[in-house]
Amino acid sequence: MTKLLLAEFTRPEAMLAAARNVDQSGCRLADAFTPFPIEEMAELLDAASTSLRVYMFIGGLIFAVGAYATESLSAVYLYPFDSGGRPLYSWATFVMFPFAIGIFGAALIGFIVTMVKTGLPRLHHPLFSFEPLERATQDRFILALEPPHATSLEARARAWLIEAGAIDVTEAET
Amino acid sequence: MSFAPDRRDALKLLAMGATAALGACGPPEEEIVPYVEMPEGLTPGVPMQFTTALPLSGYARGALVTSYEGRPTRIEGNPRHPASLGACDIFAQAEIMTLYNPDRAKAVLNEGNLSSWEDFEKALLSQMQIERGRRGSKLTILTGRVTSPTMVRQIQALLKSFPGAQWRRYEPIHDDAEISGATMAFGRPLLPIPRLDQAAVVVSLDADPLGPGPYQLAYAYAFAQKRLARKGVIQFGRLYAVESCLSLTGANSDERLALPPHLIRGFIVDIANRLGAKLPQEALGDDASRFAAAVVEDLKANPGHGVFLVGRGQPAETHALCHWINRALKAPVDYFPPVDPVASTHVDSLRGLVEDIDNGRVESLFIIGCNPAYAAPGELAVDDAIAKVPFSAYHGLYDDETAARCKWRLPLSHTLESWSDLRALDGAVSVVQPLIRPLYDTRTAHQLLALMGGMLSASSYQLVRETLQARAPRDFETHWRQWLHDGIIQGSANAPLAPPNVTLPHMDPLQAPRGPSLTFAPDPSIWDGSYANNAWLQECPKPTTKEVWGNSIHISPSDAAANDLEEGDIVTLRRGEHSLEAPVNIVQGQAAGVLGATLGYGRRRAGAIGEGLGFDAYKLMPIGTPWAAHNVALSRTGARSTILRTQRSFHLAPERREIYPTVTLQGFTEGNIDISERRGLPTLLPEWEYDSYKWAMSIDNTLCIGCNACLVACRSENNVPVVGPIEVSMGREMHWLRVDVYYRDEPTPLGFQPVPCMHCEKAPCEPVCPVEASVHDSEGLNVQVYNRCIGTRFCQSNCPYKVRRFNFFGYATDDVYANLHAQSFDAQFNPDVTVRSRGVMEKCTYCLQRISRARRTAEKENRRIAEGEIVTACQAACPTRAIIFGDLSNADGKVSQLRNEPQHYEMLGHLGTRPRTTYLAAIENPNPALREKEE
Amino acid sequence: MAQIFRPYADSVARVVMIAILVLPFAIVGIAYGVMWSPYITGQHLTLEQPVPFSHEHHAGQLGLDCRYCHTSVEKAAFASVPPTHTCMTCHSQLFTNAELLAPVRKSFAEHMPIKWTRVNRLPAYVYFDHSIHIAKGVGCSTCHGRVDRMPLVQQASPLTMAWCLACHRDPAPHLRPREEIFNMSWSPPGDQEQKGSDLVERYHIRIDHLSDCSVCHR
Amino acid sequence: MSASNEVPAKAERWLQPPGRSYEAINELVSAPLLKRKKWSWKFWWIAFMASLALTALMLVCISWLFTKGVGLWGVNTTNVWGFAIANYVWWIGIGNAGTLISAMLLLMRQRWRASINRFAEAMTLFAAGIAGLFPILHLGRPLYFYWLVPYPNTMALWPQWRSALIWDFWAILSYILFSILFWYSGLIPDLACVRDRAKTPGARFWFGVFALGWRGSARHWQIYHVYHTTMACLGVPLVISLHSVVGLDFAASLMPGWSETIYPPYFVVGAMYSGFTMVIALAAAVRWGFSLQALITVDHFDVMAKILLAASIIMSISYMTEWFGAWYSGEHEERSLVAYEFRGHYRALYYAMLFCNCFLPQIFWFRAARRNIALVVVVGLVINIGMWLERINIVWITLSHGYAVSMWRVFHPTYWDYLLMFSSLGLFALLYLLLCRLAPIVSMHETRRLLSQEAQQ
Repeated sequence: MTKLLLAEFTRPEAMLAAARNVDQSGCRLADAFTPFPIEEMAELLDAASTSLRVYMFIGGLIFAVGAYATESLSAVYLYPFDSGGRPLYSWATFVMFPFAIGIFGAALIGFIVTMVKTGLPRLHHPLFSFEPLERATQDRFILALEPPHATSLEARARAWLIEAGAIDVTEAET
Repeated sequence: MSFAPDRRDALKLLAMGATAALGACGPPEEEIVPYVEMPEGLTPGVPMQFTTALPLSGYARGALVTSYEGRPTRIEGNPRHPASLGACDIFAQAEIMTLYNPDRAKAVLNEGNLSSWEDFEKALLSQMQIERGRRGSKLTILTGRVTSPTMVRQIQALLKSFPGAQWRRYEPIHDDAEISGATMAFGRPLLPIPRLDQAAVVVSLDADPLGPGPYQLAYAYAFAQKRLARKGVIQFGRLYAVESCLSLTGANSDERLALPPHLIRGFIVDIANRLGAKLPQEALGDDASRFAAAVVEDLKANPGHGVFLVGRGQPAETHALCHWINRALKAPVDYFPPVDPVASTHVDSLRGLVEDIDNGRVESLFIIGCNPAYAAPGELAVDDAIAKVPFSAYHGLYDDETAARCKWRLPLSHTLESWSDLRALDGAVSVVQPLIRPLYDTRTAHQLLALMGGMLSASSYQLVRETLQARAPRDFETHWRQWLHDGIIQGSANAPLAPPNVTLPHMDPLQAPRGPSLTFAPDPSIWDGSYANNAWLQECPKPTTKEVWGNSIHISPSDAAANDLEEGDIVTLRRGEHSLEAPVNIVQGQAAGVLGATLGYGRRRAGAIGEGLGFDAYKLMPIGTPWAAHNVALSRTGARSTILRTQRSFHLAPERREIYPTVTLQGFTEGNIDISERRGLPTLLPEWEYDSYKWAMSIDNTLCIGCNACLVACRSENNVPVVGPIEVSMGREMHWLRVDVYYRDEPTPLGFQPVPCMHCEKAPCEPVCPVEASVHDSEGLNVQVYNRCIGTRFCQSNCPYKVRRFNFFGYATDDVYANLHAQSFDAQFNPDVTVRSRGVMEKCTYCLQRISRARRTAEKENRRIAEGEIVTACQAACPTRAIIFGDLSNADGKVSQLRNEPQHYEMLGHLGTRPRTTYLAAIENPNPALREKEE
Repeated sequence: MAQIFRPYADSVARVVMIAILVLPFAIVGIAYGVMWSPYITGQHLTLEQPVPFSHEHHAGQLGLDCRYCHTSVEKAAFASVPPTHTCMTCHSQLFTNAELLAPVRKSFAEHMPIKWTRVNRLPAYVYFDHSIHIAKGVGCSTCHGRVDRMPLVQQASPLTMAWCLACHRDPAPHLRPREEIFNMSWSPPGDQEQKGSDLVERYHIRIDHLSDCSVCHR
Repeated sequence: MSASNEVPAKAERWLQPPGRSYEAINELVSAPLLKRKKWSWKFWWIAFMASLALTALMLVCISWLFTKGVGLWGVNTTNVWGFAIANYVWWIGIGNAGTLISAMLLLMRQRWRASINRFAEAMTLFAAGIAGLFPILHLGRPLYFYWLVPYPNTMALWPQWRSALIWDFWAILSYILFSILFWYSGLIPDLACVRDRAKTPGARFWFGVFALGWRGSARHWQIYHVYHTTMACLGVPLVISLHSVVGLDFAASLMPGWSETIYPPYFVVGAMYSGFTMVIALAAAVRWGFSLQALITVDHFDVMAKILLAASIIMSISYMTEWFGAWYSGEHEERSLVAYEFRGHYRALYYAMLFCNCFLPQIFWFRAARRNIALVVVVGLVINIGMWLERINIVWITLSHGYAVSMWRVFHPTYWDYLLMFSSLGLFALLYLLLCRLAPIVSMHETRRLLSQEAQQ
């Protein structure tokens, strides 16, 4: 069980400003919940770099190579046919299928990796129990902060957040 | 996947010795039905071949019939027979379709009610009793042309016991004028047969030796002997045609002149005068006399090698004059005594019958194997006359127009079910042997005639043997076997007579008709109408117009323009009180002022296939001049219909002539051959090694006369289904092999070109197939795997030759035109070829089943397939041997040699398809004298 | 805000997503298995016959040669099932009153054929020829199995195209000398590999031609 | 809506939601899904019943087709391809535009795409699905279409990889699957939004299931954003290759008029052209039907009309290149084919095509024309008809006037051809109407982002 403070903002700029200076509140930035992606927020969370594209590239490559191998293997070794006097192995006509299937492969692997990395599907999540999060998918920008342990410090942090523009600060547990 | 009915269904049927229906959609388990007792000499699944003879207008053409387990599937020509010489015309091949036709007369009918042979026998015996009492004075037998020695013997025996009886014979496509003309010239009826292989100059005046007819195959073969141009060997004649309507002979001529019938007479008179006849000159145009002058010039340059032919449409005196000219030219013509035993003319014979009936002189009428109620000049009103006869019996294959007018309708056995004998035009006798037991309760004409003579259970077999006994009094059995084996009785042909003396006929001046003339000709596809119910023939495109499933009035472009007619406009033709309505077809090469019609359509009772198609031209046929009605009134009705064709574009733009290049004989001899061919183009694709056989085909456009024998052969051999008129109107057909005809702006077509699959080495159809249904095999065949085909049709869309055919519907099995939903048709299928289902592509396979059979035989014997061992169906049927199939890897083989001929070309070779089917360009031999003046 | 889902929903969702991925492959795999199963191929199934003819008895115990009944097997595509007459050559003398043979006698007397159930069944578009296989050294038992041990004959091989092709591409392991064709108990010798390729040579078998579509389909 | 939610408006351009608030966008888009009672569904029902009837008709057409065979259509021995292939190319063209808009415009940083990309992607999906149906319906033996897939089988057979149809099959299949992923992944945050706005348990459950538990975490957004932009990058070559492959169906042959290197690019542009016209029509319909004037503005139509204008010029150049190529090749068959286009049996269709695709769109040189939504829609539809004519001309003209003179034949469509073509529009409309009621039709998270970006300008 981790205790979190959820600070609600109405404007992304305000939230970002608060997040940039979160050290002043004594809290540690845990996460943010926003209705659209805010790139700077990811940087602040140290989540900016991701290896997703590498996975997608490799996945696409595997699909494409697999397709190309299937073509070559079946056309040259498994059942070679004289098809209109064309060569058995003809890369020029073999590239279209791997290309298309490779792109699909990349998309599929990308989706799977996205799911794995985000932990989705996560239909039941502790945070869903907390009212403010409902609007994070609509129009609120919410900072999730790990508050300091001391109760007094926590109160100060709350105050700081309100001052930074949060319209409300609530507690949540994950 | 169902390719039903498959060959095993067929096996089952026949093993049971019956074509009675078996459950087609049976349980998933298959049955094996063996024989109870195996017939001697039979191996299941191995076809046997038997000889027989098939009649066309009474004359025999020898045939070799292929039979699987007692089930005839395929008819080819008998090489020993003088009227077939190994080839086979469309009518003979299509007899298979007639044999299994479900519309055939199957049972005895009395006044339209089901009866039996026993009832008929009773009625007949009492009727014959009456006739016997009056010595047969009111008994008449009407037949078509009878050449069967047995039948002649039987009829003559009947006439002996009924001295007052009459034998009438009427053949719709008759030779009255020829016979009368010969009688006029020689004082007796003689049958002239020109030796076309010895004629350097052939002049055909409205004659059509290359067209359909009982001696077409022999004429075409002889003609081909004078159409040979190879490196080092040139045997080439020149064919002139002067005719009103474009015939096959005209289409194959080197020089052609379109003239109305009366000017053709003028033309021959002009020729005769130029040869010294001193007849009163008749009117003739400038073009025609220039043509005549050129012809005479040519004839004089080739003494003893020029021959004149006159067609049945010309009057007797023209024929007589032709005989005079031929004698004057010392033409290579043989004169034979006529085979037809009846002396009177056909029209007179039939007219006599009608008069007899009208005068009450006929009370018992037997009509055997002919259909005069339909196929006779409308003026005679034969059908009404027949209906007046108190006791009439009709013995025929179908319940047709004549049957409907007779009291008794007796089902006739098909030739393939009968023992009989027949004679060819030259008199050669063949034994007709049955290939299958009668499918229905039918009897042969011999049995009926025997019945009339009082023999209740005569056997045709015995009757025929009795007749032929005289030909080999000693050791008959050995001879009999030999005759059956050979399909002909050697030495039975008549010997040609010594050239008789000839009289110059008296030529009355002829009055030119005022209105248009309507000429009649047998239909190139259904002959006189007797093949109207044959779907193969209905869908066989007429050679020069590619019409199917109907006929039309042919009209020249100038007449069409004058009457403001377009193709498909329906016109009314009126002659006296008779009239008919028909669509017009504008035909190049038709003489101005002449309308052309073919006979055989407008059948009123023919069966499900033949009825309701086209118009009945017999209605307007005059009695006096049966082949041309003069002063016909033509008027537009305003209605239109579509003329169904399998080819719609006939003109090759000059730059497209590479499809059908032509070379003049002069150019050929001088080595000046410009067929602007681009072949052997470089390719990025690697060469493919063919290390065994390399199958290939060569087609000589010069030799192809457009007779369609190959097309019907292919259909018969390869189970190619009929699609019917509705599908043709949609632009669909299934012929694996088509015969293209192209025209130029002259009255002569460029020529004919059979187009099967090209079996391209770099086949465009193959790489586009996503499932390998279209692939090459290691012998270079472009094969189509039906069971793998999913029907994308990409192959056909990418085929530059458009030779692939798609089963848009289940033509072979579900479609009504292919089989009339009758089980009996299933027996016609070649069990060695898959019957294709709906949704698959098919095409020419070079008769793969024959290649495979030969390959298996050769491999079992550890040898290579020999040159000439494989003959494709189209090749076998071709009367001129225009199609040659063989192995390219054999450098001495015929195909390889033909590929080295200078006029050899690849169709559309510039596409880099490397076709295995290649062509020899058509060589023409125009008369330079006529060409110079034109230029 | 309340939770919409219980915790286990996460597991369900993951399983469903994995299933969406795996299912297509599983279906193909299962279908492939089914296609090779006797249910589709008919292999090893015993079919009911009008007369329970025992090959085990006739071919095995009595030692009748295959060709005594299957007369055209060396000459034609069809091995041919014997006419009733062949049965009656012996059974007019032996077991003349046996109940089992009643259909045979009935067939002979009434001249109506016995309707056997087909055991080895190929589609109509496959043109198999017994005689060429025999000529090239393929023995009966290679495809039909030990018929001499079958009381009621069964289809011994799957008769799928892949099965045919396996031998057409590499016939050597399956060939035997022509003298051994009808020997039911023949089994490949130790040096079959060598002997087989010798036979390929001796019988002029053109392997490169054998997988052409046109060999079996036309 | 609290006033504090307002975003300061500066450079207004693409979006004008009331009060420029995120909530306004949410309300505009989600109301039809959640507040059904408040919404008038009369026109929706009329359209739904009409498209349902057409879909039923399509089922009848297909059932009868499977019962009787492709002979029902006007295809003949020479013109073995007909409506089915033209319909297929036309639908796949429409099916390409959605991805082009989403992906290409995203990469080109065309922000205005935010309000139209969602329904354009849905359009892609449905159109590609319907397009994929036609080649299968067109098969002689449609049951065996799966033989194009390399799967283990007892025949030991594989597909023939040189065939453009194989490339096509896989390109379409990959494209459809790719589009599903692309469209669905874009939908997830919006589904979460609708889930969170939903009041009824049913709506919360179903939107909840498909939202996969999305909660708008910035960490997720980061991964999601990378995935989505990468998908866009992949989408562009995929869509270009897809329509190039469709072009190769023709170009990889040797028939005159087909065997041309210009075909792949020319097909891609043609696809964009016809696809955009469909997007315009749908945009107008959605805008009107769901009162989304605030999100889909006249400016959108203006800019799309400009794209049409550009495309029409490229198409015209492509046509001219074809004519020039035919002349320059020196091949008489090619030249004869161009002559046949202008003088042959189908000349009326060819002239109509030139009018629709080349001449009429020139009206968009005028700003007033571009900003008249009705006019843009009508011209767009005419162009779409013109593009269908182009496809049928491509199929018919070459097949009717190929190398084999004796086999020249004209295509006569049957009423089954027409019925199937028109009823396929019904299926498309049906799917679309259903989508409108089941999923947000405009991408809320992207419009919110756009709104925020506009606010910062």
